[in-house]
Amino acid sequence: MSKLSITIDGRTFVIETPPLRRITSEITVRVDGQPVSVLAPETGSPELLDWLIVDGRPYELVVDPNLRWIRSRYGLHQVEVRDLEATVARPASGDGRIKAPIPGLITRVLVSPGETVELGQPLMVLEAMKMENEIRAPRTGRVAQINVSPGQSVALGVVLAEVE
Amino acid sequence: MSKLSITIDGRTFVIETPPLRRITSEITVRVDGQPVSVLAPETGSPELLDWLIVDGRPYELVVDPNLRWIRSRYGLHQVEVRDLEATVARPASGDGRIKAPIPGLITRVLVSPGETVELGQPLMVLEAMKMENEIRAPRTGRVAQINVSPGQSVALGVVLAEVE
Amino acid sequence: MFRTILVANRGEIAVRIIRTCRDMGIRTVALYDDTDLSSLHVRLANECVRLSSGALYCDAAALVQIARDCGAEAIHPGYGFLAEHDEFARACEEAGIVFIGPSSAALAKVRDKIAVLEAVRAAGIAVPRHSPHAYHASEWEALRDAAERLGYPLVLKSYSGGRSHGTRLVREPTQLESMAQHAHSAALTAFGDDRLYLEEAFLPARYLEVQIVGDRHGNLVHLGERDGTIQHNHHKVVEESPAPYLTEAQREDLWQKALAIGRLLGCTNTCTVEFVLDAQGRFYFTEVKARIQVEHPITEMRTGIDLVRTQIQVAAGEPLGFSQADVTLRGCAMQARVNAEDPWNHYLPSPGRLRRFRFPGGPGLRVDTYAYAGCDVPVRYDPLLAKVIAWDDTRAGALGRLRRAVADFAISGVQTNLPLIQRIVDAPEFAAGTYDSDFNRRPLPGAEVPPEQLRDLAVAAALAYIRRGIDASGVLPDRADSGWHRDSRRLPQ
Amino acid sequence: MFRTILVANRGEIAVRIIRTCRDMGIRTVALYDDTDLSSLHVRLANECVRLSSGALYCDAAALVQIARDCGAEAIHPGYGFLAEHDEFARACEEAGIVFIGPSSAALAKVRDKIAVLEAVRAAGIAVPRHSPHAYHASEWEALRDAAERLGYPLVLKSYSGGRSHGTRLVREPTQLESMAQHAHSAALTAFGDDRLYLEEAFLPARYLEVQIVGDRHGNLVHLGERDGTIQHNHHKVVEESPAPYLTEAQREDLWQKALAIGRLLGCTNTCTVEFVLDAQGRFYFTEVKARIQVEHPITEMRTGIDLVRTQIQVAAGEPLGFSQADVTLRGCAMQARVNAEDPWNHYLPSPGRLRRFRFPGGPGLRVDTYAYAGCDVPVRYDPLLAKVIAWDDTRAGALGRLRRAVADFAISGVQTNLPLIQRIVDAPEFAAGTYDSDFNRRPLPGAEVPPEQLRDLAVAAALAYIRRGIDASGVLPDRADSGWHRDSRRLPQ
Repeated sequence: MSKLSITIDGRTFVIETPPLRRITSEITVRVDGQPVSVLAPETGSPELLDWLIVDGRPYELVVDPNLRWIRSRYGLHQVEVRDLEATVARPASGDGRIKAPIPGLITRVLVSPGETVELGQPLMVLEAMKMENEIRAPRTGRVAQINVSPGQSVALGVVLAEVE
Repeated sequence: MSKLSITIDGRTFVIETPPLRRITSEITVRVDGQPVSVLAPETGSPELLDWLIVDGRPYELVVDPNLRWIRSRYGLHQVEVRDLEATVARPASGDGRIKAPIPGLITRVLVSPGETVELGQPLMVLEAMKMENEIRAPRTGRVAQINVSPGQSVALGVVLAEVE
Repeated sequence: MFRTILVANRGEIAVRIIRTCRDMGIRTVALYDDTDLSSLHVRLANECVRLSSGALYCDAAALVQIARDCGAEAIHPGYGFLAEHDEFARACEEAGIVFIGPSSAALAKVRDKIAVLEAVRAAGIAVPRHSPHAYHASEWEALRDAAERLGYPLVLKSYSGGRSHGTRLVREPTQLESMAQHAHSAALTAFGDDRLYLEEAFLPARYLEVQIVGDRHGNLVHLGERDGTIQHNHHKVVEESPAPYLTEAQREDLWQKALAIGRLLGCTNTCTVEFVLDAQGRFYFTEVKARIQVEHPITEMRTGIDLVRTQIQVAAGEPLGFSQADVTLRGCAMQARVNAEDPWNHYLPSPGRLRRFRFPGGPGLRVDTYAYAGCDVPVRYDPLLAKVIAWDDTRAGALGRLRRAVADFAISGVQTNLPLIQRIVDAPEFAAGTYDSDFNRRPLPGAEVPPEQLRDLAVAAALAYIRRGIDASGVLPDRADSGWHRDSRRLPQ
Repeated sequence: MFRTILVANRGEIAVRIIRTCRDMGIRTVALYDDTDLSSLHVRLANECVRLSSGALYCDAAALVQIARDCGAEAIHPGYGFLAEHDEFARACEEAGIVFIGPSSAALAKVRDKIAVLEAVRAAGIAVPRHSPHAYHASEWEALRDAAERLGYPLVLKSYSGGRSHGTRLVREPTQLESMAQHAHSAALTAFGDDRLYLEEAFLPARYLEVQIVGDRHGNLVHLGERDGTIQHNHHKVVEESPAPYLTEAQREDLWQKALAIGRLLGCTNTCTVEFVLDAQGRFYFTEVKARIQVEHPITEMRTGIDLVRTQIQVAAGEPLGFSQADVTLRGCAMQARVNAEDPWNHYLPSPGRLRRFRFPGGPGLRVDTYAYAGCDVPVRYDPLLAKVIAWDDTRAGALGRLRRAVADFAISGVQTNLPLIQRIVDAPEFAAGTYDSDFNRRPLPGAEVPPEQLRDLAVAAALAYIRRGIDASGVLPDRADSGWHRDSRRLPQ
């Protein structure tokens, strides 16, 4: 048994599910107390859930690995999951570390460690896919560190700088 | 090192290969003594080899699990592999056991155990995919056993009968 | 227009219908059984209903009930199953649900194949000489006597059902009894009716059909002809439009005959009028297929008309919206039917899970299928896996595209007839467009593989062997007689 | 006809070219680098050559040498890279290799954008007011003075290269310096040339282009116009033909102007003549793209002409084979560019390995791509993953198909702009066909999901959460400002 609060595109539902088994038979979940019949076939694909049938309506899905969104035929839906039975709450990360959003080449660094920067101020330029990407300060503060220098190639997710 | 004799569509080649590694760099094999450059990328797919580049020519392939044939863009090629370094030779199977070539329903059984049958004589009828499939004797001989009866469903590869 | 349509079919034609419905903003309800769950039609529909058994695809009462339950105002039957059953159409009509096809009255008329032949002959259009009745398996003497009067060669045809199951060419009187027994049995299996009738056979022949579409306001137009001569074990494999061997005068004659027959029989919605062309260039009407055909996409490619949309619009009572003069037959189109069949095993069906499934693409190409990588090809139904359709301004251009498309269709996990299709489209006689039914009797050589490429493929085999780590000296293909023969798919002898 | 063609490009356009070559029976040689190996163009070619570095795609001397080595008689440059470089065309000509495109002389003429504007104006066709020269980053004062004389709003454009990199709309004098710096830098990155020139800006505007094709025997015909107004961050996203907002008189005027400009500049092979339409309905010629365009399939769908085949035939010295009267512009076609971009991360490129990759299909649909399930989307090149092209007899029909096709395109493994495309094709203003460049500035609401479906999707999220076994209370999307901005893709303010 699980009990979850799911907010999707701004609407919230409380969903209770029985223990899930790896079968293609139908299960019944409760949404805001009402029973809903669900068939969620095993796909054998790397995604754990790429389609299911809810009350006779089929949905093909792409699910974000971090479950921040789901894509259906209707578009991209913003999702928030709260486990109502979980005992530990994890705060949303919001620190001043800036990670490379794409692999590329640092072409210019515009600030130095210790400098004070304002929200939105350009910190460096990352060239990728023949485009220049300006990297800006996520907050007003002091540049705690700059981890890269011009000419350096960076991989996805590498911490480039930190503003504290 | 392996040394193989490969007959494909009636032409035979002797092929020597170095030990294969799971890499995408090129290797050199010898075909009838001549060096040939091969790039056989790992695909991560269930098939172990679904494409490769030989001397700059790319090939997409479907390879029979039993390596009796290879399909390329040119068509279906009959293949025979002889391992010139193997010490054990396995004879081609040619017994009188008849296996279900497709799952289906036995609708009629036309002979009884002990009966003598001739090559090509109908033994039973298997219904599958809305078609009647007549199952015939693979050789002249005596029906050693009949393992099915009318109305019985059979799975792929089940031994239906044996003619000795 | 309808808000909801029940698609009372499965596989590629269910996908085809659902796509058009969605283009038109119509909700669709799909059906599936245990073996069908992974088919694309289940994923693309707005709703889906699980059938407790695959037999329900043929159960008129069950389908009408499902349509009521899901609020469908109309049912599209696709092809096969109940597509041409007048009783099903009548049951829909009585339940206030629109049957997307000809009226039940027209279906009943068309279903009586002998009466249709006689009506068409009475209207002055040539038909094959034929037996006066259809015969049950219990009526062997009457069938034999009818065959004597008709003479040989002749064709045994099943009286019910439009597909090729049960059709047999009988060249000699000595073959009749055993072939009739098989045909009775095959017809019973496929259609639940063992009756057979006889037609004179034309050897060699060409098989032609004309697509006609009509509304309930008296409009009836043709959309050109299709050739269906190229067959394997009585099943069409490659179809094309236009028929490459016709003169313009023959073509016009064929079209006008088809329209006359369509009017005579009260055909509306989409129907196909079938003809045989004999070696002397004479047309003989044979039967009407009162439904969407498997090969309808080649007509769509040439005309730009979505035939399923036309079916739906006409069934909703709308006028056709185009006249004969509005129809332009542009360029040439060809279709190859890719079946999940094992060429190493007498073309028996090859069910399984698809691993790789990559379409060919580019301008003038279309692929219709229910399948995708990871999908299960079920054992229970017909082996049609995908249709590859190529169009170009010229026949040579369309053929070039089809050849390339067939070579590039990457399928693994099940066996397919792609190698057979390759041999057909590579055959010089096919390229010349002069083929007739004798084409199906001649062996088709495989492509000549250049020696360098053959060497490369030997290298591939060596690497595949090593990667598998198989100890397999002297592995031989089991192409030699395996003791099996698929009777109903035997080539005419 | 050529026996072997070197396809000096990659990705979907290389696949596109190889397909046509194979349809024509021409051998193809493909190129790849380390990150490209799994792309479809490598698999479909007859031969492939590994480049030691991706930079070699832009290295004229290296490509000519490869063509010599592999015995290619012709080079198809695709679009981008060296497609419009007159020096490359000249190097090919000097090496005795046919460059499939306009002559090097025509390319040189077209490349000098300011001279072209002046020549066209001299011929009596309106062009935007523009700066008299192009300016290096070091010529800031001259650029500023030219801007003063021209007035605002104005557009900064890169002098080299046909793509939108470096294009900036400047609304106010205060924006000029910083935007010019960025544009200089972006142009240098994309084209190796930092020069910019200025054109008056029309607000709002519509961006139109006319496809023209010509041979070396004096034949030049147009194949209708395309609209390219719908853009995201200066890049076209959805294109269509015909432009829905033109009167027939405007359309005819546009076509004749394009032909006149084509003749004036000596355009042969395929060229595209670009125009801006201002709010008063006046056309202004802007530039010529002397190559195959990304959006050429919509023209192919309407005309039935394979433009790549035409390019090859004309380059081989053959006549066009059709006159203006032979060209029929049938129905409506639309194309959506599916990019591997992350909508949650400012539409930055999203490289990775494709897991699921299932095309939409059915009548009137085409998908051009280099990708397939299991393929790697490389980081180094532009993010264009696939083009979805929909055709129908009517614009409403084509739009219905495109909407459905975009909803059904199943891609996982990388992020895509499919949700953005869905919002565009669902927008009432797009359906009305009345849009102009202001469309790109307005927020696009997402589709209204019916409450029942939203509940179902919540169930899906719950099951996905449980299957993952994630302990994730309060996971929030990082759509909030992440400190990143893709400068060159900013919307005009």
